[in-house]
Amino acid sequence: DQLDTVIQRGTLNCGVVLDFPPMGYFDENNQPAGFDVGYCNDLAAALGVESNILNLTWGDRIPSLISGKTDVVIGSTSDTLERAKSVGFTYPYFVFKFQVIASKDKNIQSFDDLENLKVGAALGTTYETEYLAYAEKKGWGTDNYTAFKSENDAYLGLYQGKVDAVISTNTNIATKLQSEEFKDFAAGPFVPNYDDVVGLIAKRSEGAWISYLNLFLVHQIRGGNMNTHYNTYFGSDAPADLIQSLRDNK
Amino acid sequence: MISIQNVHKSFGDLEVLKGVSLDVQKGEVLSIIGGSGSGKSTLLYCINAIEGIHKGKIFVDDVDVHSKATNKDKLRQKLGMVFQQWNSFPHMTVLENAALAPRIVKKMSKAEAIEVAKKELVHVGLGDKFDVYPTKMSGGQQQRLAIARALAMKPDYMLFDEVTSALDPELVGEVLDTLRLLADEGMTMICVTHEMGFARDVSDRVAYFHEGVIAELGEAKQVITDPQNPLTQKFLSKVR
Amino acid sequence: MISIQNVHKSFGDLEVLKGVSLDVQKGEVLSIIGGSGSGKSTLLYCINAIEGIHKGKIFVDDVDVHSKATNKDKLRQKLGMVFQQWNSFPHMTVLENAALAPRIVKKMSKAEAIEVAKKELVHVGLGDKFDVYPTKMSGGQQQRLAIARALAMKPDYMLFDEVTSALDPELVGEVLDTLRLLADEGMTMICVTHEMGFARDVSDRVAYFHEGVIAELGEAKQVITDPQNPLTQKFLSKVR
Amino acid sequence: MDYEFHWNVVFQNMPELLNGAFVTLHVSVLAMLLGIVIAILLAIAKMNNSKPYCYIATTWVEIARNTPALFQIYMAYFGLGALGIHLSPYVAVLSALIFINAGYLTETFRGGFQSIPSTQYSASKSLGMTSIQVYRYIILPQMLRRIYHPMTNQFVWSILMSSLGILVGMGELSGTTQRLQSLSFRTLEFFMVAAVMYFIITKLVLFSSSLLSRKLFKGEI
Amino acid sequence: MNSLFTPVSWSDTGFILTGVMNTVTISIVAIVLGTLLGLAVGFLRAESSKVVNILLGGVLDILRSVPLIIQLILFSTFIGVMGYPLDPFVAGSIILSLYTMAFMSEVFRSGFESVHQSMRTSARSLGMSYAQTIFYIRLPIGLRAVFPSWLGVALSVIKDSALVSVIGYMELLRTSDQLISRSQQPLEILIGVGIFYFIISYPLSSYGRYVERKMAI
Ligand SMILES: Nc1ncnc2c1ncn2[C@@H]1O[C@H](COP(=O)(O)OP(=O)(O)OP(=O)(O)O)[C@@H](O)[C@H]1O
Ligand SMILES: Nc1ncnc2c1ncn2[C@@H]1O[C@H](COP(=O)(O)OP(=O)(O)OP(=O)(O)O)[C@@H](O)[C@H]1O
Ligand SMILES: [Mg+2]
Ligand SMILES: [Mg+2]
Repeated sequence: DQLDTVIQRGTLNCGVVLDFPPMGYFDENNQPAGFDVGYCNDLAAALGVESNILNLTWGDRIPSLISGKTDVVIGSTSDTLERAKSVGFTYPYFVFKFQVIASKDKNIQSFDDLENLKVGAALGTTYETEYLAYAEKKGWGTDNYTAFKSENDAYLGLYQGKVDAVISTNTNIATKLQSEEFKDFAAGPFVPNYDDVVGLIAKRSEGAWISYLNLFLVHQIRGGNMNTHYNTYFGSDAPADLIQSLRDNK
Repeated sequence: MISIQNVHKSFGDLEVLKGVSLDVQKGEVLSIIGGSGSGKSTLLYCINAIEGIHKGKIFVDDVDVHSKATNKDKLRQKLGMVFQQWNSFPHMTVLENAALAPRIVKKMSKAEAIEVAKKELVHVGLGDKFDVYPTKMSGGQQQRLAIARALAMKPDYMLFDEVTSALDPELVGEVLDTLRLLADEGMTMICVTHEMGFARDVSDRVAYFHEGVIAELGEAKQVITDPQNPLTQKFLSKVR
Repeated sequence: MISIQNVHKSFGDLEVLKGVSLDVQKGEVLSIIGGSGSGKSTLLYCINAIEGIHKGKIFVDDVDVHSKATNKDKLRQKLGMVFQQWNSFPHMTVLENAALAPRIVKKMSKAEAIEVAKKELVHVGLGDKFDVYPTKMSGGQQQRLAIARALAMKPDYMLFDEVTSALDPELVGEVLDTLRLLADEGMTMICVTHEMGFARDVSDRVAYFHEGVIAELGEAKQVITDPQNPLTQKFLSKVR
Repeated sequence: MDYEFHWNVVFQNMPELLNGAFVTLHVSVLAMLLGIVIAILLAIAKMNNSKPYCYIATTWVEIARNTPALFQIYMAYFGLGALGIHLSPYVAVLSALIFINAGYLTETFRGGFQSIPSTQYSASKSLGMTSIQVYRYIILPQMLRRIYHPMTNQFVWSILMSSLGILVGMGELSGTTQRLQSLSFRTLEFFMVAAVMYFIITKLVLFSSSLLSRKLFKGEI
Repeated sequence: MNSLFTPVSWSDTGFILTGVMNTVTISIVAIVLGTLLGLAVGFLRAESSKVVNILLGGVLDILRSVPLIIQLILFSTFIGVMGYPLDPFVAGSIILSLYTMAFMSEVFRSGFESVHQSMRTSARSLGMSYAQTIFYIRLPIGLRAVFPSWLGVALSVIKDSALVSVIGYMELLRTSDQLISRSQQPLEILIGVGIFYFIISYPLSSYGRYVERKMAI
């Protein structure tokens, strides 16, 4: 099976989306970096094989798995039941909260303050769906909404002033806010009642491989690697509630 | 009467007409022959004010063609012209081709214009082609259409510029026959032509053009069969 | 000797040759005249095996042209052919045009081919044009090039298909002179032509084609000046 | 092959796809219409040889023809964004398409105009027509026929190129497809349907264009 | 904590150059393959019967009527799902070449057909074989006649190669996209990219029009 294949091959082909800092991005040397990249390397080390990072677009994730180009995709994949019909998910390895980032002078206190603001998000993400569902429920319409092809473009749009606020993940927002460019911006409210729980994905049929990956995730937490990466890319220890919810496989 | 008086005309540095004088009386048929580039077409264009001139004068019925005061569009209604290349309007039927100018230039009603057009088309033998598109017709038929189209404007003079040169040999006859018919009806005509037989038989006078001047001008039979100027002799022997 | 025996040929439903028989002896010059679409070109193409035939036989020097066993590319080397138009290869100089077929078809060495080509180009009066591209030459020169190119293959027979029809009247003479020269040298020739003067003066016999059959065939002067068949008379009066 | 096709999710989302197709169609129509208007002005400017206008027109045409459409769209979206000019994805794609259409059509119009033999002008003049009449009745109708086909092609091109809206998150057919497929991970199914829809749209456009041309243009040229 | 935003600097030259090289490489591959395939298909279409033509035409029609971007996504996904994962360069080259072929084949077909039947007949009448006629007459004349259109298609391929970025090929535009994300300086980078395309495309397209004008005379 897949597990044997990887070990015999001697390399782990690990797909990452490098368009989603700080989980995956290019550093100033234009090399892959980020939390997910760290996980790839740890997994390869655990298997005792070389790590081969493949840069995927969001759309590449499934085909790359099915075709065997990648053995596993560590790419912040939200574990919806719809998607699970197509692909095999591990236990969660990270939980994002969806949050608003906007310029400080907009002074956003609650999600309802977005009503008359221009809001953006990355196309096809779960938080886009959540925002649109919320907007529909409140009768805001979609005129104020702008989709971006990627997370990076959404921040660029925010930075340029195309939109007043962007919905993104709490982790991404936190790292952005530490940068000089976004000093005039502030994190706003969370999207009500929603956590984005993400897992690694592998071929749906590879049960044994997925249980190996599940165990790997447990060891990442138990062995402290998780916290190390969190420190590197988020600048603090991993919050206890995050660790707890991952342990609970929530 | 068309009166051409010492006309000079250049294209840039190239002097094409170098002092041409010529009178064409009402009812007269004049043929112009001469080598390629000798300025025959240019002269016709100048008579029609499609090209300007640099020296001299041209009068059509005592109107100075190239004077600023002359309404040239008006003037051209008097002067029908047919060119070497079939100039039918390809996007209109034969009837529309012939009726267009009467309608939009002479402001006839549509019915009137069509009536005039039909009459002239029958005149040139295209009575059965009203609704055909010109591109579907032979070159000879297209030339006859061009003649009918010009005639529909009831011009006083007709200018023909090598109207048979681009035709297959078998089609030349039908067009020449049409010209002959017009000549017989007394139309005043200036015909640039390479058909020596036609020039000899149909026209009253023939002018031989050589490098922008009239090298010989005389009674038709004489110029064609017994040219005086050695240049004319040489030219005629070449085109046989 | 070219022997054409009761040849039939159709394009789809259209029967273009309806039983043509004709013998052309070595050294003879035969002109074919006739209206447009009467099948003149088609006959030449059939002689050359460029078109197939449906009935009858054609022999060139006792070789059955349309037999499966005949190597047609080989056969065509015997039969030089010049067309109305589109003869020169625009991407080669005059010399390359004439030297190409000897080199690649007859497999001569380059030097030999060029020698032959030069000789024939001089023959037709293009001795000063070796390195010119054909598109830079007049139509008459291009036709003479086509003749030289065919001659460079040392053919036993030459087929000419209206070689002057697409030319300006002033250029016709030079090409006809070249044909005359070949005739005088004893080349066997079949010439489809609209030039009645040429047909009369240069050829031995003239065949008049009408709707796919030979309506009249006879001694040249007789057919042109005193045609027997009323169809020939009518045709000749039209092309005058 | 290790893949099962799930088509039902695509059919559930058909209304959204059709809506995307509609956006595709109307952004291309608008881009075409405005492109034509600008191209006419540019073509006139180019043919008039009046220096400043001619220069502007030439620059426009050359930039439009010599840089990728994708570049134009990024430029309209983020490039102008950096200057504080904020176009919505729709407007950014629209203006990029207008820009390119105008550039290409300028040359089409100019070529079409120059392809009418000048003898048509002389012949009309010799019948006593005024210059305006010559254009109205002779030159323009013939020109329209000649540019009709290239214009249709340009329109089809616009439809296909509007698919670049996917890259600025525009909700046209490709953008919608992209969004829907990432919700269910049914990449193949969604894009196959999108491909078929594009094919049908372009065929419909070509078909109706040839119907129209048969109605408009009777004689051949 | 790693910094997310860093301005573009000279140290990025290599990265940009890789993008440039990748754009150039995939363009050349697509133009070469597209031209060769286009030649073959164009010749086939010029020479073959109506039925073959309709079949071939139908396939080419699909390539021309579906946006390139969709073709790229579909193909790279499909071939992956089939179990033959290709890297973006290979997948991109295949689709871009086929796409190019679809346009090139029309160009060459008209080139072959532009050699007048009578000229082919003249060649045959000199005793040249069918193959010799193709090789010595139709190819050289036809290719010359279509050079400007060929160049036009080739240039549009260079521009269209930007779309291969959607399947992850690091060509110039995707490279710059990355730099934009990192530096938040879109205007400067995009202008640079525009200039690059322009200096490749403009002289060639001007040359093409020059040749076209010369041939028209
Ligand atoms: N619009 C123009 N611009 C520049 N030169 C021109 C123009 N029209 C004609 N010419 C030149 O003027 C000369 C005379 O031309 P014209 O057409 O009057 O000759 P032609 O006697 O009619 O010859 P042909 O028998 O070939 O028609 C030629 O050398 C021609 O090239
Ligand atoms: N390849 C072809 N396919 C179908 N019909 C053809 C073909 N070639 C010639 N024809 C038809 O055959 C008839 C005879 O043609 P052909 O060219 O032999 O006439 P022609 O006597 O040479 O006339 P012209 O003087 O116009 O050259 C014409 O009606 C023509 O349309
Ligand atoms: Mg003239
Ligand atoms: Mg013929």
